[in-house]
Amino acid sequence: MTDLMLRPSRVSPVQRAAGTVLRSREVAVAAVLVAVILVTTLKSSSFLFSSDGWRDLLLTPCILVPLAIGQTVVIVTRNVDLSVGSVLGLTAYLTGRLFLDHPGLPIVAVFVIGMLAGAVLGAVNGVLVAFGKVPALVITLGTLYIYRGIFLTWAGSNRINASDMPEGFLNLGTASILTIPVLIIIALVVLAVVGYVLWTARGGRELYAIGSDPDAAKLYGLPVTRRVLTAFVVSGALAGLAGVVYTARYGTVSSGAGYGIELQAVGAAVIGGVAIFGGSGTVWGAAIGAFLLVTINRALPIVGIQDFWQQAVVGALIICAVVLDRVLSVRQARRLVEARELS
Amino acid sequence: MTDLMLRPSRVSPVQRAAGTVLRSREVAVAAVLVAVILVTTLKSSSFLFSSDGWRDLLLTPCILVPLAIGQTVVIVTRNVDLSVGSVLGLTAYLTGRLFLDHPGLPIVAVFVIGMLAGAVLGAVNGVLVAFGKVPALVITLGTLYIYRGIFLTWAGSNRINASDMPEGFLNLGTASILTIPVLIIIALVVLAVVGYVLWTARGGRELYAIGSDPDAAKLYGLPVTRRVLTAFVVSGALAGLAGVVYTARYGTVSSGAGYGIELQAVGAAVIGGVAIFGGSGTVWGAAIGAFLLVTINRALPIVGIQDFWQQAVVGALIICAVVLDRVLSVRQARRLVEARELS
Amino acid sequence: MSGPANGGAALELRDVAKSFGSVVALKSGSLEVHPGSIHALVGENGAGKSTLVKIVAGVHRRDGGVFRLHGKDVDFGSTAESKHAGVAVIYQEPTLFPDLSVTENIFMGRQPLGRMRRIDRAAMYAEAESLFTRLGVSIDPRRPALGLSIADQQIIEIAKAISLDASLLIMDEPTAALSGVEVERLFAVARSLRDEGRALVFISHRFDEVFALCDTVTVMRDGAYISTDKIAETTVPEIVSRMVGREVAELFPKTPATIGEVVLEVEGLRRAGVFHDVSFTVRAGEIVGLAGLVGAGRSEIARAVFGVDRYDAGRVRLGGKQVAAHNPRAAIRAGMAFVPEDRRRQGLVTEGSVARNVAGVIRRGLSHAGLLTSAAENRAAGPWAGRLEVKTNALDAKAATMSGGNQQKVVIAKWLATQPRLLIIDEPTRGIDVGTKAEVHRLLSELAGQGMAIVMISSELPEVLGMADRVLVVCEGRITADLDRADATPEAVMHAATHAGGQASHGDEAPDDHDDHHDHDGATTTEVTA
Amino acid sequence: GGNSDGASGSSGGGKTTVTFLPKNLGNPYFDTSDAGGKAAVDEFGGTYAEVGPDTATPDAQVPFINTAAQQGVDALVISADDPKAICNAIGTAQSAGTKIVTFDSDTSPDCRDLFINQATAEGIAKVQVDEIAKQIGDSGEIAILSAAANATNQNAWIELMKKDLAADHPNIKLVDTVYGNDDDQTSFDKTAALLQAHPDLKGIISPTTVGIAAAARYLSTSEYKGKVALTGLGTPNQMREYVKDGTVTSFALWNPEDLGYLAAYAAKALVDGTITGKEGDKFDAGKLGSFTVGADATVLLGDPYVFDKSNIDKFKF
Ligand SMILES: Nc1ncnc2c1ncn2[C@@H]1O[C@H](COP(=O)(O)OP(=O)(O)OP(=O)(O)O)[C@@H](O)[C@H]1O
Ligand SMILES: Nc1ncnc2c1ncn2[C@@H]1O[C@H](COP(=O)(O)OP(=O)(O)OP(=O)(O)O)[C@@H](O)[C@H]1O
Ligand SMILES: [Mg+2]
Ligand SMILES: [Mg+2]
Repeated sequence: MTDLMLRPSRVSPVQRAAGTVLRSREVAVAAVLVAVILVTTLKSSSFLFSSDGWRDLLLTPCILVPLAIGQTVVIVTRNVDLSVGSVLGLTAYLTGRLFLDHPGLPIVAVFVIGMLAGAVLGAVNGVLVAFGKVPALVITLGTLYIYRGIFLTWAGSNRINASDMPEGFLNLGTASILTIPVLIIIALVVLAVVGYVLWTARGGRELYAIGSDPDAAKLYGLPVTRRVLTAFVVSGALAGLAGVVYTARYGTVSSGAGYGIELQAVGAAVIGGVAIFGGSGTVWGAAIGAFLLVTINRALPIVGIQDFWQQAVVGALIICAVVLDRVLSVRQARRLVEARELS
Repeated sequence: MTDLMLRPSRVSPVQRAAGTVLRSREVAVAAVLVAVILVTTLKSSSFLFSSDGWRDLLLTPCILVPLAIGQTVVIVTRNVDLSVGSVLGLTAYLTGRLFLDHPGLPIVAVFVIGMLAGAVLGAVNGVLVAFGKVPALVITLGTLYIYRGIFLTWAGSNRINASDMPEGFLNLGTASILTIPVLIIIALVVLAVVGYVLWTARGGRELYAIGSDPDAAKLYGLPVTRRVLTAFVVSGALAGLAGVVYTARYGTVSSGAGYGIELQAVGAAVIGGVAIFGGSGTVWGAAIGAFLLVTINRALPIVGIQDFWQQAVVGALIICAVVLDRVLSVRQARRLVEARELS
Repeated sequence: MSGPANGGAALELRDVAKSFGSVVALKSGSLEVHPGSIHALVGENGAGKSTLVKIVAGVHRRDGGVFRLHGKDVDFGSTAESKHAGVAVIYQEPTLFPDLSVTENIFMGRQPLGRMRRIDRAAMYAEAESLFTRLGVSIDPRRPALGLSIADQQIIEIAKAISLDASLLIMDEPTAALSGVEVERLFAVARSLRDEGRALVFISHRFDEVFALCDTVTVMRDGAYISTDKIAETTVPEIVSRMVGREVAELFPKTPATIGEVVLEVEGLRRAGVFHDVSFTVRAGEIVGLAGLVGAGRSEIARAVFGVDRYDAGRVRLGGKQVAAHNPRAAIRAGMAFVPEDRRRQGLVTEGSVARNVAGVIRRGLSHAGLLTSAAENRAAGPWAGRLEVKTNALDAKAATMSGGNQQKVVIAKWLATQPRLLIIDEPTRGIDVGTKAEVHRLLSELAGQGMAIVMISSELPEVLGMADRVLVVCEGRITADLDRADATPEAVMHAATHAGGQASHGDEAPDDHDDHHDHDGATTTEVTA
Repeated sequence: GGNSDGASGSSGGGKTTVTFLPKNLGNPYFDTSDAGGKAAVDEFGGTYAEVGPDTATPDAQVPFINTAAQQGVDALVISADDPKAICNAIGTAQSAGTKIVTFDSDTSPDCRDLFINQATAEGIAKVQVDEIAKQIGDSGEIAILSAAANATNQNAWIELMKKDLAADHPNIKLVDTVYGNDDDQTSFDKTAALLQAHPDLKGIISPTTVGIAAAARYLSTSEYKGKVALTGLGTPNQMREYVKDGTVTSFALWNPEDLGYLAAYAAKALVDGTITGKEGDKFDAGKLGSFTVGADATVLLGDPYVFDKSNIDKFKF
């Protein structure tokens, strides 16, 4: 018995790692992504090999990726944040106004302010959910409307135009370092940080514990309220970042900014293998999912599929992903049970 | 001890009924609705007393009410149907096409076909959720995109114009019986039927049981799969009905039809006191919630609130509703414990 | 007609097998139950009892073997079918619909119908009330199931089952949550059902109950049938040795430990409507038993002390230092551990791995610079899980797939891994087999020996009397007796648990229940007292 | 529907490939204009294609511009969802040798090669004000039902209308401006709200095809039918019903078919090098005759066209 207890540690970490990676969802999605890119490139080589094609391939996801990451952090705790689209719109407009009202504000400051604003909006969600103990789905549905309303009222019939913003900021939209666009670098840095924290920090692991059984987490003495609050703040801050990025990339903000993108963010997370009822899934997966979503949308017209079909394809993708999950998890459950039979 | 047990039943049914009604959520929401109408009427008497005012008051909710009812039926089973907006769009367009391609088709037939089409789309959701055992949130998010995509592809660049449809059908949009618009009568009949079934039919109660604890329902031997499937079919059929009504009322269908209305439907249900995690809430409440949502939107501009604020108000409404729920339920839980303690 | 032997069997299972994946839960389960007989089914945790039950109930489909009901071969694909065939089952875990009234819980799916197939609620409530009277409990048939203690839930389950008036009634550890009076009433009902000629199967780990109620007993071990005897012709040691396959050590090896300084001080703890002016102390090396009837408020007191539930008044001190109220983390940091009573809902992160579950609480200890590796988790978890013989080889197996007993062991292991100064353990051996039971008891007194202070809530009187240095009796939320090991006799405890103070407490309980109602909801009182 | 056949674009050898990129597909207005474009392209024997997003969000057009550029089409004819959002993409497309012609709604002039102006903002504003003035007897309250609160051309027109009203129609009072977001349902409900909020309203101007149709639908079923005048920019197909039943006396629009037609010829001219986009350049546009490039590279189609009972049946878009 006692040596049985030790068996798992006998399997060399390398072995185990290798095993998990190969079976991992992230790899599967990444494979699909690569396939899409290959096919499209065969159809029109410039999709990948023209400087623009390459740039857009990397640049276009720079808004959805941060959203998907934030969404994952929240979903993992068995919550969801529908308000990110409105937060994005609001912070995008805020960014423009900052440049209008405080010319000469350093760009970094704008990024910081944008993320802070997002964090505050996220905190509102977090407080309501964590302290009010009310379903996140409903709360964030409410704030979705509220934030959007504030945005509309604030903007009125003004819009932000490129001419309102400094060259330096607009150039960010296309600037690259070694052919890698700056905006996506930002997104990837965020990804790396959040991913690392979720994977190895105690706080991160506790998010998973909370998501997989809130009551037990409470009895464990995990700081459930604080963690959930944090998750929403992170999601908000990343939506804020996405807002600033949006402005930098498109150089314009109209009342439609970010409308309906929250569902795409959820979709990306799901495609990336994040379980909608919490407890499992990685931000890596979500980010790849976001990449896939965006890239498919760009690829379809090129391979000559009518634009109308794009939505349908996105939907199909989501459903395939979750059905696949289902199949895999059933399988895995069986495997785990079999593992015990040895005892 | 024994008398304590019997005491509750000593309270006369009338008393109890009165008690429940007074404490009931439906009444609270209805009160708010009345208040809104009163205030607005004071501001502009024509809101209620002009023939148009009266008609629009009753007519405008005729699309959201069926959606809210369907949504409730699904939510009660601890699921959610995000695809209703797309189903509405698709069936609305179908309605138009029917008149274009089969002139002289009786109007009743069009309603039936519309609802059947909706039911089929709902059945797709139902099958995936009930048999695939995958979270409804994700599945219907997927079909939301798929159905919308099919709609766009099918409609292509054609839109339905009033001139494409027979007078008789368009007149339905405003026809009234004793000053009560026909379309809302349809909605109310649906409400009555569904409400009655949910309250007094075994099948209806089982929906609540399923939503209240799916595993228990399964152990208990309830036909979970069949019931959940039915719930989605109903939701789909009602979305189909809403689609036909949409065409009759607006006399035109373009690619945006029903976009984003699914969230309003969920919102209406929540405002009406339907618990997002299933097991409790009535279609009466949801319908009143829908009425309130729609009426507020119409009232705000009249009382002189800038229409940008409408969204914010809707959001605030949702959050108030759910927070209120929370407070009440906490109270009730405590009361129940004490009730137990006393005996 | 209480003679079991003669007449065709109501239920006949022969060499029934069931595997999950390649886990053999049931190798060759055999069981023959006759009308008018109460048949006991006993076996260790994981012996396959519940699995057998679930096959009869149609939850699982058997892989092989004979399954006859009243002589006819049957094969149930769903619980609906078995129900239809006249099989009523009380599952090991209560399965209620919290949002629905207890009445609807009882009649769901077969409500009495009036005109136009509409549900006749009046008839339903009436029937429910008569059921409750029969079980001698007082539950408002209109209240939702939400907020019932496990005991209450278990009673609803029983009402549900007997209301089916089935020809075969199977009860999987129905008494696990019950104590004293409830059990007696249940037995009365069971006997009357037997005398009506129905067949009953009774699963329990409590032999006193088995011998008091049943006429026949079947023993299972490792998913296989071992033996069937008339109760009259067998003895506890016999059965135990068959169950375990070895001689079991004495059940309550309480080794007197040296009592040290005061560790836990509870002063004037009060929670409106649940418990009132609760004060007691626990010393190092001392095992304090909390005895009392179901619903007395023991768990609630424990949960409040640990900070899971709020309390309105009072103080909790650990080692002289005040412990923040309503804050489990503070309690854990202060050195408390709490093994909850409802392991299924509160004990485990069931999706998580065993190691993750065990290591859960001690992350703080495990994590270096806030970082945490599953290797570390396994290191910490291994020994404890091993100590308790958790039947799992892979610490990264999912806790959810373990049998009831094994889950309990994981929870205990989890908390022991935090090396607390005070261990609060609620129903430590509920649903645990004799072998492990002895192991748990040995463990407890060993821990006490090492100077740990232990509060043990138990509804099993023998357990309390056997283990506790001091017995606190709780009645209607009040501590009505504080008995030393010496003068803690069954009579004394039961007396304190039932009458003593009962009357008195009722008198002065009324007022603070009332102002309590005024506090938050005037309307509510109409339901209960108007 | 947009049969975006990518291959034909890249493989079109000598033929001039012209791709139309409307604000969004499924919009009859652009279907008509693009149909005109197709007619023109067929006339001069080029290769025509139409692509576009399904919703008109600022950035929705970017991927299509990139794609077109990657396919090396000779000319892109765009109705910009947004004056700036697509400029980067356009820039790269131009550097890839694609000529950019905007029509219907312009980008900022420095982005594109040429803008085909359906009508001057002044002209559009004037015709709508004149129509409403005529219908309400040049005095009383009016309101405007616009598209999105910050739609560039809508706001420009509204500004000019205000000026025009102040200058030439002192007795007409503009009491409110509401936004229907080019959504049938919203526009419809906003119309209802307008009539509720302003009992003395005499007329409504809706300078957007979706808005005017929705408003007409509501009016036609309300007690205000015939009492409250409605005009604005609409398409005959959408308005036919309401012109016939007397809800609407007249409404204005340029002829989008001609617009597309002209845009296509302008694009060809650019590709062939007949014009470069500088002021004074002349080019020939098939049946429409010859046009001259005006200030900052714009070509004006002409004055808006007024539809009413008498002429509406001559148009089928
Ligand atoms: N759904 C399942 N999946 C996998 N294994 C299972 C499942 N249900 C039961 N088992 C395994 O089958 C064996 C028998 O379990 P069962 O619950 O029947 O034991 P039991 O006799 O009821 O124990 P206890 O007295 O603790 O309830 C255990 O090893 C358990 O882990
Ligand atoms: N989850 C709960 N929600 C609401 N009330 C509860 C809950 N659990 C218990 N109660 C109530 O608290 C009181 C005490 O219940 P508790 O479970 O503490 O009794 P107990 O003495 O622990 O009995 P046992 O543990 O044997 O069930 C009872 O009135 C019970 O109805
Ligand atoms: Mg069991
Ligand atoms: Mg207890």
